[in-house]
Amino acid sequence: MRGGARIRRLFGGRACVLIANMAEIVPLREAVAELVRDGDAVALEGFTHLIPFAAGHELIRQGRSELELIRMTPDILYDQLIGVGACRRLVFSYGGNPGVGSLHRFRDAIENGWPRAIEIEEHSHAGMANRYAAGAAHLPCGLLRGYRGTDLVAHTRVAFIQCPFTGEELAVVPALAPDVTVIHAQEADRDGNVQLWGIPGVQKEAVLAADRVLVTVERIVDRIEPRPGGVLIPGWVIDAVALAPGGSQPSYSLDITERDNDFYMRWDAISRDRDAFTSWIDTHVRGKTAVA
Amino acid sequence: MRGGARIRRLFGGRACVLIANMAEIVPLREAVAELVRDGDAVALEGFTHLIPFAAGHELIRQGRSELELIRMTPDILYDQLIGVGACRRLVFSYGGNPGVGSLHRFRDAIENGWPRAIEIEEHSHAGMANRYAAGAAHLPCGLLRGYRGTDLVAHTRVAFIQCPFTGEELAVVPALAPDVTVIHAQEADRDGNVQLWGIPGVQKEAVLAADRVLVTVERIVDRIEPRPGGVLIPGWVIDAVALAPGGSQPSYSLDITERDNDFYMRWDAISRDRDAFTSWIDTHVRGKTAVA
Amino acid sequence: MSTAALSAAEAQTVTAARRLARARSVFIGVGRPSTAAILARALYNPRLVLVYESGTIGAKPFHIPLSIGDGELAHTSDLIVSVPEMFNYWITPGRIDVGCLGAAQVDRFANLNSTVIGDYARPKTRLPGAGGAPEIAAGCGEVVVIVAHDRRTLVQRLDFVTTVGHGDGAGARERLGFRGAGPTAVITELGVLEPDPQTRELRLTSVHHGVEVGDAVAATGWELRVAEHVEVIEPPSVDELAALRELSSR
Amino acid sequence: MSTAALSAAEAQTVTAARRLARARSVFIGVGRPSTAAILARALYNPRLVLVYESGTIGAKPFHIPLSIGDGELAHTSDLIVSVPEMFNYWITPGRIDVGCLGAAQVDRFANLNSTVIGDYARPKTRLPGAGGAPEIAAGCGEVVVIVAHDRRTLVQRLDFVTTVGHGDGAGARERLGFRGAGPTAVITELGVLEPDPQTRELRLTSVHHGVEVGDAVAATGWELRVAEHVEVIEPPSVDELAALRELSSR
Repeated sequence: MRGGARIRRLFGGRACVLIANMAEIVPLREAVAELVRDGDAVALEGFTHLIPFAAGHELIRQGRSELELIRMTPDILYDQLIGVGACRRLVFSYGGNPGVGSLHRFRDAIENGWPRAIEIEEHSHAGMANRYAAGAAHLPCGLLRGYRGTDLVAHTRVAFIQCPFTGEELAVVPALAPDVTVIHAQEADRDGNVQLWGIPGVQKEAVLAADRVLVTVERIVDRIEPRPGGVLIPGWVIDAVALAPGGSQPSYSLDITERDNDFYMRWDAISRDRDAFTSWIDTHVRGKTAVA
Repeated sequence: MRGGARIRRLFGGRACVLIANMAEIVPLREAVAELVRDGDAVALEGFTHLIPFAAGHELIRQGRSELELIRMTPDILYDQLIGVGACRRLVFSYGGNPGVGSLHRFRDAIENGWPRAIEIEEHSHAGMANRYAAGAAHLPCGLLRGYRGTDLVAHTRVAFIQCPFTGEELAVVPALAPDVTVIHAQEADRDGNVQLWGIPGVQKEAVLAADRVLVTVERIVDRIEPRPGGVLIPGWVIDAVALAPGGSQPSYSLDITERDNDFYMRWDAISRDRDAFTSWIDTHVRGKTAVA
Repeated sequence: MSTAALSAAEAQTVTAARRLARARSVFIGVGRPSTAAILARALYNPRLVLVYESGTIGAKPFHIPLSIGDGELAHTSDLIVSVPEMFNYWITPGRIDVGCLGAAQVDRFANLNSTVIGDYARPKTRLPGAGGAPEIAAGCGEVVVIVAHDRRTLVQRLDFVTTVGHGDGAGARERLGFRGAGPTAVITELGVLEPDPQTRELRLTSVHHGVEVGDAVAATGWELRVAEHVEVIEPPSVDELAALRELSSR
Repeated sequence: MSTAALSAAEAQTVTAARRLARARSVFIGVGRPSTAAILARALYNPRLVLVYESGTIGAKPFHIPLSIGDGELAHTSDLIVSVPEMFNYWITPGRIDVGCLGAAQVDRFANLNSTVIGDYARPKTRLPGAGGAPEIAAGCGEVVVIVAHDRRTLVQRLDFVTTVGHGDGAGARERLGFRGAGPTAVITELGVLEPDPQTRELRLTSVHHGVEVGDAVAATGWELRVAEHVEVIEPPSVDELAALRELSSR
């Protein structure tokens, strides 16, 4: 049960709303405060495109801690969350700065335990994608051809079963069920129905797998006009929508903002040094307030 | 390996084409003649919308026999194929005339063995959908929560496994891998790339699960403009595209033709009587030629 | 508005529609369930999300559709999904509040048969089969069954268990790992049967205006239990009936 | 066109591009594989379908993308699919002819490590991890590995088997149930290593113009076998080099 019923409980609102087939539109600060708790398993998804940086920065500003961070590609956003020590455990499949190289805060945490040691659970992309898909189906596990022969088997959560019809050995991965999923999209209407387009990644699955859902958007529109390649997510599976123009930068929102490739390259130097990193966070994250 | 390579072999064509990333556009008669053989397992899919009637009628005209017919909802099209005796075995999940009642030829075959007895294998919609999805993934089987407690278990192909992580018992269904899948779509470009929109059913999965693929289309366009809700299927996973305007009637092709609800109602009387049925087929199918 | 007398079917449809007054979403096939859901949306519950098996979520049909995949459903829906997505991401996980189902046979635990009358291998009547029913009944928040009230339909023993309602009674759904509450009402043209909270066996809990309890009991193929207080269902109001007839005439 | 001397990296990229002259589709990450594929499409194979992990199928980038999800890939692709669909419906079933992969370490059977240098629990260098590599290597028609040629990269023993190439040699892939042919070439800036048809162990089969066989052997961390006839790779033509440099300058 998501959407209306929950959000009324969380945010108050009208006294007697039995039917509330919509997500609440709330300021980002309030949405993060209500929906994300210390210790939660949180997935901020977006595959290169539409990464929810504004929401992630709000997590840092509000000092969320002990998070289990779930994401296929940790990217700069999780490098930042790891670097400030918000992460207790990381579940992922590719921890690099795309096209640039290492994620230095991710490496520093794993190699040197700075600012704290983190637990890791890593998968292949195919494994993570099927874990989200199983979560979206509320199945306990997902089936795929994968992992066999690799050292991942000894270091992660994967089991093998035999196909009852052919005898072939197949991999089974446990479903992902985040406490909260956060995604960024191009637009929502006033009922909290959401549309995103361009590279859709695993966002729909991450939303449907989660217990609570926050969507930040570039804009609120009166009426959603479905687009080619548009992924539509009805407001009744979302708890809160928050306006956050530019909220996926330095990632991008197709047709609205551009990927800031220069920043991805500059991040290498900023993140390489602990002090430079901390100073950047103080200035550019802690020193700012949430949009909208 | 589908698309180019195969189609060159099947239809001849230029002498030395090593790279042929496209489907061949051929007349429907020729496409059916080359791609569908007696005894094949054939899926003609389309969930209420975009049912490939023109191709099915061409199967009747060419006298294909001993077919294993696979389809979630047999609908009038399979009632016709069963009625002419082309079907040896039927795999399905709902054999009714939507909104009208029985499929009389389907019933007559099962209840009375007319014009021949047919083998049946039936599933739930969820089971069939997951069988196609497993086929599209080239997995041997698919996993779902279903079938438990029903008499289907004793009468169809389903097994149960325990989730290695939670112990929950889950249903496993064998993948579908038709020899040939036939679908109807609104349009293709000259390279055989296809777009359909509206209710997408299970067509994409049925195409990707099959060994050979034929797509009939309402029109050939110079360039496909992606549409909201458009499902794009690249020509290189298709063997042949055939022009068949109106080819989904009495079903429909959204935005181009309308569902002929009157015919669905009239079919009840036509199909109730063996002679009336045969006479209808002789006049309206055997007595006509393939479009285009 | 037509001034024809209220028919039993109309009373049945309005009763089903009222049942959807507070639902967020309803999964419907064609026929009376579809009519009831469209009526509920028009009269009591404008935000009711209509979900059809064909993949249309949030359809807003003006006409009663003949098939679950009519073009109007596609044109008016909030989103359209593939059949695998419909079952895997929407129905089975329990995202739909109410599933409306019909059947050829219903037993005292609201299990349903839509597969076959007679022996499976040599059927007297071959019915359409399962369709989406087993997973809809397992997954939806609750199930409302809409069927004819006669001894051919409400039977002592199903010829085939297509869809599990309450299995063999209390605890059966839990043992099978089902999520939803299962059938909460069987709505007929004579009244409403609801499962006993303890045993899960169906009891007659209300009758339509003008129907005798004894008529309903006599038209049931098993010894139908009757609730201590059988309510008489408020007959359709002038507005309800007008809306239903106007809708049916479109 | 720049008149700078041919670099080893340029020879490597052009060699990889030529390898794609007859492929129908190629799965690529960013960096040299992406440059090679874009070059192949421009020079030899206009119908080559470029598939990026982000979900873009049939992308036609004008610029070399920095990330696998750049907007230009989305805008120019034939279709864009979700990540689950990409792996389940396109990669694992073997619909892509060639998968191009990089790695931090490669062993003599073309197994790959992109996870960790040193001990897994206390790594010397933590690398990004598996990403799509294991399933790409298992599923694609064949795999082309593009890596640096030095003893740190071409190692006697991997610190971690992220991706299976030819496992422990002949028959390993078949025992694991893999579909594709596995790595058919390891392309370095010194030359090309290809698996021995019998043993599946990598052998040096060709060197770039101006590279001595002994240099390649010396730069390999295991006792590299050398084919009976080592070919010298045709150096990039004026047109190839001009196209590569023009592409890189965009």
